[in-house]
Amino acid sequence: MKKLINSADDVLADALKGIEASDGNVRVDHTNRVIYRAEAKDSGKVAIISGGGSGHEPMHGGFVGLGMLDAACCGQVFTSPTPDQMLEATTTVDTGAGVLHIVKNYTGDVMNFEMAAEMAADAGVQVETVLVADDVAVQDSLYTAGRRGVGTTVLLEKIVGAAAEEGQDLASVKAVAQKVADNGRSMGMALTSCTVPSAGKPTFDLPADEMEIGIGIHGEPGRHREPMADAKSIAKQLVDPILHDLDFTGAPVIAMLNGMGGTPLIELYLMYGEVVALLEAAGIKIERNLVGNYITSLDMAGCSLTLVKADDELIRLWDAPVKTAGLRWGL
Amino acid sequence: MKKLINSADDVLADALKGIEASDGNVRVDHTNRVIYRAEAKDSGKVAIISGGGSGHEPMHGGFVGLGMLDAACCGQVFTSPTPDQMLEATTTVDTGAGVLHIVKNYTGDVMNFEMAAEMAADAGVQVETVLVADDVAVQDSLYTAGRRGVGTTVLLEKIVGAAAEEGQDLASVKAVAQKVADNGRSMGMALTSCTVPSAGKPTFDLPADEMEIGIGIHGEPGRHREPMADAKSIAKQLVDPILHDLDFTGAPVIAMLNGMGGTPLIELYLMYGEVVALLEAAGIKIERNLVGNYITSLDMAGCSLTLVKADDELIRLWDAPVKTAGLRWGL
Amino acid sequence: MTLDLLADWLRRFAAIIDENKTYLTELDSAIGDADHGANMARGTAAVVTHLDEATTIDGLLKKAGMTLVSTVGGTSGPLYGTLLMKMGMATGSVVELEPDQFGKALRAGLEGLIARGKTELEDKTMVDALSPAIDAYDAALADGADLWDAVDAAQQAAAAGRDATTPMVARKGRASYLGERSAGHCDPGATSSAYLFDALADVIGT
Amino acid sequence: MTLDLLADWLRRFAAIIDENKTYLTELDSAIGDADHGANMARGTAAVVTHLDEATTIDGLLKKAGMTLVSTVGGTSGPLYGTLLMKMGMATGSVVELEPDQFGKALRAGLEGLIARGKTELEDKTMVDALSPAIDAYDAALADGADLWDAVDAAQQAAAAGRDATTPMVARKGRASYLGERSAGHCDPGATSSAYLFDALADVIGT
Ligand SMILES: Nc1ncnc2c1ncn2[C@@H]1O[C@H](COP(=O)(O)OP(=O)(O)O)[C@@H](O)[C@H]1O
Ligand SMILES: Nc1ncnc2c1ncn2[C@@H]1O[C@H](COP(=O)(O)OP(=O)(O)O)[C@@H](O)[C@H]1O
Ligand SMILES: [Mg+2]
Ligand SMILES: [Mg+2]
Ligand SMILES: [Mg+2]
Ligand SMILES: [Mg+2]
Repeated sequence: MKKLINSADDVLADALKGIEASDGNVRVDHTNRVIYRAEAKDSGKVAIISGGGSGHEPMHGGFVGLGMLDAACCGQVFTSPTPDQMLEATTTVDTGAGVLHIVKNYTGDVMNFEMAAEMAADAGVQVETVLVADDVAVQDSLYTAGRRGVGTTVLLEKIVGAAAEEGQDLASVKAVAQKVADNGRSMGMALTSCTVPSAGKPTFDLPADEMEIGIGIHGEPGRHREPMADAKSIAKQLVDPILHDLDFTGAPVIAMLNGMGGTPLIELYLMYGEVVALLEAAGIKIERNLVGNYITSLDMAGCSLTLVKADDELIRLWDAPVKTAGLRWGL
Repeated sequence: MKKLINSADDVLADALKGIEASDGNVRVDHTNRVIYRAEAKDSGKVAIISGGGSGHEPMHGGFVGLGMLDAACCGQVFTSPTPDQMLEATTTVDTGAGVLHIVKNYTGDVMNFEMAAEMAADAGVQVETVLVADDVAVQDSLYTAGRRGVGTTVLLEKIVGAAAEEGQDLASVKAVAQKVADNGRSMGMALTSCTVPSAGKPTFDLPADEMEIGIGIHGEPGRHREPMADAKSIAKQLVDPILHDLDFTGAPVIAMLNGMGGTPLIELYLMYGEVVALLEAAGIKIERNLVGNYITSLDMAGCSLTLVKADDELIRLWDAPVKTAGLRWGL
Repeated sequence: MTLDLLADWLRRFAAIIDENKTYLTELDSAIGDADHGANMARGTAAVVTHLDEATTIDGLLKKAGMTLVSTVGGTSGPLYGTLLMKMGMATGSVVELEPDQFGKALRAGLEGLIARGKTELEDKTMVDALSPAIDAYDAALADGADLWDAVDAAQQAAAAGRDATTPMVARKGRASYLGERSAGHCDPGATSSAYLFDALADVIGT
Repeated sequence: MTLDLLADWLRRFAAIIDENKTYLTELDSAIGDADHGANMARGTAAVVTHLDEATTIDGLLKKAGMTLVSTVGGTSGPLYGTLLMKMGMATGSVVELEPDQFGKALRAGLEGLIARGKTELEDKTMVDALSPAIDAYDAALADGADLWDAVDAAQQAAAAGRDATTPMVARKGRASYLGERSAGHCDPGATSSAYLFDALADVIGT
């Protein structure tokens, strides 16, 4: 394992120092490993927090700032943060208007956020939770932990951040969040595994002529393996299951072609070109898009596609100003 | 080799389709493989073009847009573009106020841009050239092709773009460019080689316990190899030769901690933290910074550090609005 | 079961986890995300630093549970944390437990864990080791066994339960995303749960 | 040297490059950026598509040079392009060249290339193959050799010049960044330049 780290145990603590030094939008509570907005939000506005294991940067810490998150709770690499961190963040960011927890549907995240929400309620903070479960690779959600929360989380954090920023109350912010969660779908694939620092070697072996289809964001193996193929075929393998799951025609769509961390941008652009061609052929109109590394899996090579079926309101909120390390416009 | 491509020969052409589809700031001339601003600059303003081999994305195409480049000429992967492309771009973007060519000091780029400048002069366009040669890894520039142009290029394109946007004339835009070029220094390192699609395998082998110090951006081997070390020691290996080469104290400094394409963002943040600690100890004040993938080498893992010794004017131009896929603020 | 013995139990658990953290992470690499060893080692090491503070059994168990919750994260943090916290809540403020009281505490802990994890048997989780172990413990006591024999029965049942997870198709947690591909791998959480009873047997045996 | 023979020469050059493009890229991987084979194959293939259009030797060479400049890019595009363009400028609008006229054209091309690349001998570049080859050609003619023998001498000198680049430390181009580490590797550009004379010998020999 070759990584730019000091030791496997210190990855998160050391990275937080660099985040604090580089990102003027945030301040860092190193004890609780929470990244907060540098300037707290106006009193009376709903606050928004998220969190999860580290190794997915820029998510979530890179999305803290005006128009997006108020705080991000950082777990160890690929490990959900703890309820204490979430409680601390929740009570700190609450301006009196309540707090929305954005939770990706992984067992660990769900349980830790659940405990935190119970504790926050005890502490008198109004908490609502939105669960993102957008990964169409998980087919049979009855006999599993349900669909994983992946790419839609990024788009949701942006949109919901804008709703909170414009002063919508907790119920309506939660409704916007639910709308995005209900209308977002993702599908990912990997060319390589990633290497968790404390494990010291790749989570799984992937032969030089195979790829893993239906990968999550924790370096866990995907749904099945198949022989390596060209970009056109891979694009089809991402697009088809998403379109099969939800009808995206007749609405403005927000698309994200996301890199897993180890894939060069030129390949992501190339894949986006292939995806757009397929979507256009299916009569789907992409109104907004992101191409780049937004929700990553350490050094994994591969990509994921996320589509959110939007409406005028969601597009308006998408276009609202945002000022974070990971997403910025209008400011 | 596993890559998200259709065929090695089509990488650039296919990627250009994706860039065109995703980036609203640009339009693409597929025949000449030139990326232009979607809306041409106001007449009477100096135009700025750059270009180079592909595989360094977001540089240069991702820096085309308001406040930065007017056009980027895209070569094949790691191969300088041709004079025809540059001539076409130069004559297209000229508004009558002349064109600045930003050229990285690689023999191929220099010669092709030289031929293009000769041809453009014949065609009656006023052309000035700034050469970026900031790579302190190349020590003995008398007996080499001179220092390579690397990270400073990104910061220079931003700053010079702002100077042109505010209406400075060609001589003064060129002077700003030269000031940045003179005051920028970079140093890079690699944990792995990259794989050029047409070569199909890594350019060089790097054993699991070694790293390459003084790497350029073309996947060419660096200056020397040594045993793998921790982030703190690597940071020192980047910082020391830069500070040895130029005194950065007493001036506002712009820093970029750049990823080579295959390095996760969490490691880049971690490295930035180590670099900042060393610079602070040396009495250097970082006023602005970038951490992320800005000038990459395909899928290479590793990073580079760039420091530009700025002044109030350069900081003002840095802060001016910019709207490109790769850098965006104020708009 | 004295306060000291319980503290020794958790100390021994931490030691076994630490010895086997690479193995646990390997198991989690195959059907998860390669962090179970690091998670459990971090959490149990933190638990050990607080063991001397406790003056009552419920204090010891609750503090240990809370420490796991606040240091482990992931899936195992809330689950192991709940197990110990609910055990503590069930014992009351005492310094010694009869074997059957210990059994009731274990049962309460297990029920808390199951409620938190919404798990059933044969979901291929730690419950598949914990549940048969606690059943065996209770059954042994009901048959008139002493503490040592009951713990011995529990240890064997935990190991058998752990081994039985190998052919199972996971229906909970991260491994469930693998569907059929999760079969053929032993569950990391069931493995660490079996260590809990190995640790108990070790400290009771000595 | 007829127009047809020169066209055959460039056709044969393209064929040799295509056969050896993997090898050229391997050489460029060791001390460069792994694209010399792809660059030269792309350029020479484009040159071939225009060879039938030419009606004069200068037209043929200038078009071939311009095609290389506009399709190769990198370092070798402008250099090989200049070589052929300057050759064309030196021949005038003819359909046949005497051996000494061809030698003068080669010399003019080389001088153009050197001026563009600002290279000296022993910089470990294509010049280290081209320059001795053209010297040998001229010397052979001066000694009264016929075209075949002069080309044969040039081919041998080019090969020797190419081989002589192996121990050299590069002082120009990308390989120069390697400093001492560039020694021990044959220069890719010198290798493709030697193919130019291999191609010439092939078409003259037939
Ligand atoms: N719903 C659940 N109930 C009980 N145990 C579970 C559940 N989901 C997962 N587990 C257990 O958790 C273990 C994984 O723990 P760990 O690797 O620490 O967390 P994570 O899966 O979040 O990375 C699994 O091996 C399994 O035994
Ligand atoms: N200044 C120069 N003059 C002449 N030849 C040069 C010069 N610099 C480099 N070369 C030649 O160019 C070859 C590399 O060409 P190529 O790989 O196509 O371009 P690049 O180095 O831009 O990738 C080298 O092997 C060398 O022979
Ligand atoms: Mg985990
Ligand atoms: Mg090249
Ligand atoms: Mg795990
Ligand atoms: Mg090359």
